[in-house]
Amino acid sequence: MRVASNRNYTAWEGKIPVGWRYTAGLAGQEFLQALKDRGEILGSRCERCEKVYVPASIFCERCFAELNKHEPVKSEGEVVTFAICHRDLEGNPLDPPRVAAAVRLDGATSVLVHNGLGDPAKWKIGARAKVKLAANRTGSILDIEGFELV
Amino acid sequence: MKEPKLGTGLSSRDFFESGRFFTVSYEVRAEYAWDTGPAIGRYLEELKAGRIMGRRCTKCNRVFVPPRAFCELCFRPADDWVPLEDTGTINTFSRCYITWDMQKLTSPEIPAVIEIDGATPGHGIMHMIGGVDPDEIKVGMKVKAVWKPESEREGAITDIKYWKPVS
Amino acid sequence: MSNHVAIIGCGYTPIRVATPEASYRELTFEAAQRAYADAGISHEEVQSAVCCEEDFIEGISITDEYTPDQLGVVLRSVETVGGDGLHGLGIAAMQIQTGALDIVVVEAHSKASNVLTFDHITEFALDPIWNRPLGFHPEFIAGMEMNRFLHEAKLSVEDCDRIAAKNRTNALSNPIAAYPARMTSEDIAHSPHTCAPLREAHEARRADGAVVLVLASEERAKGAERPVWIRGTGWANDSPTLESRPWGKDGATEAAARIAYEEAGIRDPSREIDLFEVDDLYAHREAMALAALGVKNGAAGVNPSGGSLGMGHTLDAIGLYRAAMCVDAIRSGRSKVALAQSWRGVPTTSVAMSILSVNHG
Amino acid sequence: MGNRVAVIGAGITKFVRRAQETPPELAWAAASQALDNAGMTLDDIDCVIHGTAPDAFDGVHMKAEYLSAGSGGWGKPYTRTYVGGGTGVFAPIHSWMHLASGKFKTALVVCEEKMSSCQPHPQGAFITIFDHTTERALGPNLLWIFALEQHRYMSVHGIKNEQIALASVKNKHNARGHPSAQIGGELTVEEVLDSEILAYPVHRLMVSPTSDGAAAVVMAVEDVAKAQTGQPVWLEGVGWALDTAYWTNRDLYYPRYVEKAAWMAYEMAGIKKPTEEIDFAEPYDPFAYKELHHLEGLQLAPKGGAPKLLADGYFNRDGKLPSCPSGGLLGVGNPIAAAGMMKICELFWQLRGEAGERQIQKPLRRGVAQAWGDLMQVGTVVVMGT
Repeated sequence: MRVASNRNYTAWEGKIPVGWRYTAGLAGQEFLQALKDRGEILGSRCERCEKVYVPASIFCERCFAELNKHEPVKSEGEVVTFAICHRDLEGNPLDPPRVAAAVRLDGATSVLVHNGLGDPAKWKIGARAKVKLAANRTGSILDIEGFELV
Repeated sequence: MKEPKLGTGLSSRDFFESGRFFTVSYEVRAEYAWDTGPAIGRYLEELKAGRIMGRRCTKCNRVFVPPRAFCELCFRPADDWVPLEDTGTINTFSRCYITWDMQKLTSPEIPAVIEIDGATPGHGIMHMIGGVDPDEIKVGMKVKAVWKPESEREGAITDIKYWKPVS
Repeated sequence: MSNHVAIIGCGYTPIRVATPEASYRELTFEAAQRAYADAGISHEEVQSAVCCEEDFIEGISITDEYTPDQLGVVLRSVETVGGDGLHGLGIAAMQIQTGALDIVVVEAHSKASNVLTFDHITEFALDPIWNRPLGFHPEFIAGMEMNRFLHEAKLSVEDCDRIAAKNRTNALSNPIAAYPARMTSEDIAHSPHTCAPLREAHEARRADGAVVLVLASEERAKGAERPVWIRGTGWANDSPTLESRPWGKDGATEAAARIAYEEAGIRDPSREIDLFEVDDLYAHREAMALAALGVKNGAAGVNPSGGSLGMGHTLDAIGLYRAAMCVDAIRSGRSKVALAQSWRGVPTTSVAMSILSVNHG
Repeated sequence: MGNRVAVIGAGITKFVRRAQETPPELAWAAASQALDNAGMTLDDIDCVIHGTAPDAFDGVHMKAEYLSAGSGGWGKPYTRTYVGGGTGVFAPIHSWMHLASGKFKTALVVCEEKMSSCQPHPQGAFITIFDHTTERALGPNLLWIFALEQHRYMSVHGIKNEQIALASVKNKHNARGHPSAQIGGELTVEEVLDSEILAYPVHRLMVSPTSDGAAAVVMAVEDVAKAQTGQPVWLEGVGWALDTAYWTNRDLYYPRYVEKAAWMAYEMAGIKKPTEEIDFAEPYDPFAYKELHHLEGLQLAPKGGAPKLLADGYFNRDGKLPSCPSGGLLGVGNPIAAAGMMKICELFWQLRGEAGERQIQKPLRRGVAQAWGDLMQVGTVVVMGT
């Protein structure tokens, strides 16, 4: 079977036309409620593994223990890593760039990933940063505006 | 067995209206341009011209539709193009009262598998039956393609509007 | 019962930026034809197939539907794995080791060129509650990982520039590579930042291609002309969440390597393995993988094929391309024991590997 | 043939229309219960297998990666396998490869599906199972292919819809004893036939519901299994087959792929006369006719003969060959992969005498579970025995 020239190449266009509505889950519901109502960041401690998961979780992913003690961790912690994003999701340049940051809040063993606020050039691994809450809170991870360097 | 663990049911109201349960809504942009390849590329092009084309494998002597570049049973390139008729036989059909996104329909859509004349018996395509009282349709009926006007065809399976029973 | 498994047939298409002349069906058919001819078998002798693909890459839900025809395995045992081709290779080897099957093929392909909104689909792999609402380009994960890894490993961005330049240059001698170029680390350092410290030239670019490998039991491999033996396979995941993964190391590769090394009886990989075709979807990943594999600096060949930076990122087929490069090297006498390793890309922590050899040890 | 492999623990969530839990939470619920049931912890597990069907339901690309935390995949060999609706019965087969090969000794096998996330309706995801270039433009839905297949089955054999409706009646009745069940109940054939026609000949009450849920088992090789429990349930045979994707080129009246998979499993199990050597069955029943269609493919009824046997009570829980004693997908619910795994769990509970009010009263030595999927092309079969 011959394709005589590249003019005969064809493609058929289409998409996957569905959307989704996700629940926050059992632990996520509690986490978002505490964030919305009290501006607290809930973590879940696994005594056996000495881990504190943030956001809260109903189970320990290491040992599978059920976690039912969700308690606030501190709103301040250490910058574990970050990246300075020069492009948006469409691939368009971002000016100024946005910082994505992973901060281990004091009392937690996992990190929380969010916007790194302020001058991107000031962000350093090991720096201290704290949660800045959003003015209007609705029960979403965006109830946090991001992290500010301390 | 023990009692099931979790599986907390939410009512439609809980989920959509109450505002008590936090949710995130999302749509993905999942867009594609699938290369048709030589077989389906020509199939679509010929539909635009008002013809249904099959392919023949000279080893097993099947004429198949939709056409393919290779025979999946003999696992060798298929040999030649075969013009098929735009008539066929209803192998099976349904009267469907809902759309793909579960909207109700008052007059049903009639999807069917239509064995195409000129192809090896049993070789058909999925398409629609129309131009007939839905209750009159029977398995085994002969049908003929009703094409869109040439100016409206775009090289797609929908260049055939539907298949209409012929007496 | 012998538990040895060999690769007796290897078929792949050249990797290209795009393949507009063929659908995924014809592309895979070509790789299968080559593999079966190489193995000296007919398609009817294949008892089982393992395919590696994902719905939202193919643009099809339950995309395993469309796997059997182009492999010539209609009405036979076929399964699909949402994994890299090297996960599939491990599964196929186990199928033979059960004693129930003698000839099993593993297949993976990429029609990345057909996906118009790739970054959106990658974002769709993130946690919908915690991560997606932030709206970052998903490559921020690679940037954060690179930053932490360089910090912990006391490496510099220039080290990554050198890796990228090496692999692009290595690809010049690989006729199937899609992105060969004579490049220096200065060239790499001039490319624009995407998610700093990550630069565009640190990232493997996507490409199309298909690979089929034919695996056989020791009994069936006896008649094969140039069998390559699977000495060990391993695969593992670290935490999938951005929150609890280790950002500075490749824990999944460490876990997978423990399994593969034990099976292959490897104690000192730097000495016992002479070819490494490893993950380099981002330049820093090559250094990260080697560290996790316990390979010392200055060990033998690392990505002489050009890796995914030079060959192109063929999505879940990249692992099988790496394995195929190892098979070619072993058959041509350039390697005695080779390791192929793959990571499934952002945002996963999913890794698989295989150790291949001229003999079964 | 390879190492002997057994199921030694099972766990399950409730099946519900909309779960509050996230997919990883559902997976964890079933998986942790299976581990408890096996008397094991995650540390005892060598490898993890996840089975889940299309990503479009849960709404996460590469969803098994996302699900790995709730499935116990951290730091372990973890793979996700899928063969459409056949996945739930295939996952233990995939696990069997890990164990029978000698590579691993223990496996945690988790199946999860959360369909309610998909909007406006999970059925919308099904348009994208059809060929993107030659079929999707027609606006197909999943009901079409079921209706086309059921109609072909009926027209070739001269089967009446009331014969098929009886499968719904039986399974919804059986499900009343299942604590996970979403829609068990007492119905009559008339009520099934009076329910709305969705796609002739398919009525609403012949269709399993959309569901959220998870189910899991722990599997182990012989020495571990025997050390862990006095009642291991052995995988005696496994089989799987996939037919051509060109489904309009096949005769839909008979599932030859199920027959192929069944004989592969039966030969491994040393079964020559299935109706005599198998005590009960859990065939896949997402639609009422499918149970009958599959019983024929499983060689447990002659071609076209399953409806009569059903009417005779042969497949009732107290019949000669009980079929879907769990209540099946029609009664318990259909979170795709988890529903198939629910059937594996049912074999496990029935063969251990732990099925409670669903327990089949005659002595049981061996059962078969089967699932089906894709474009009417997958057969997956597992034979389990004491």
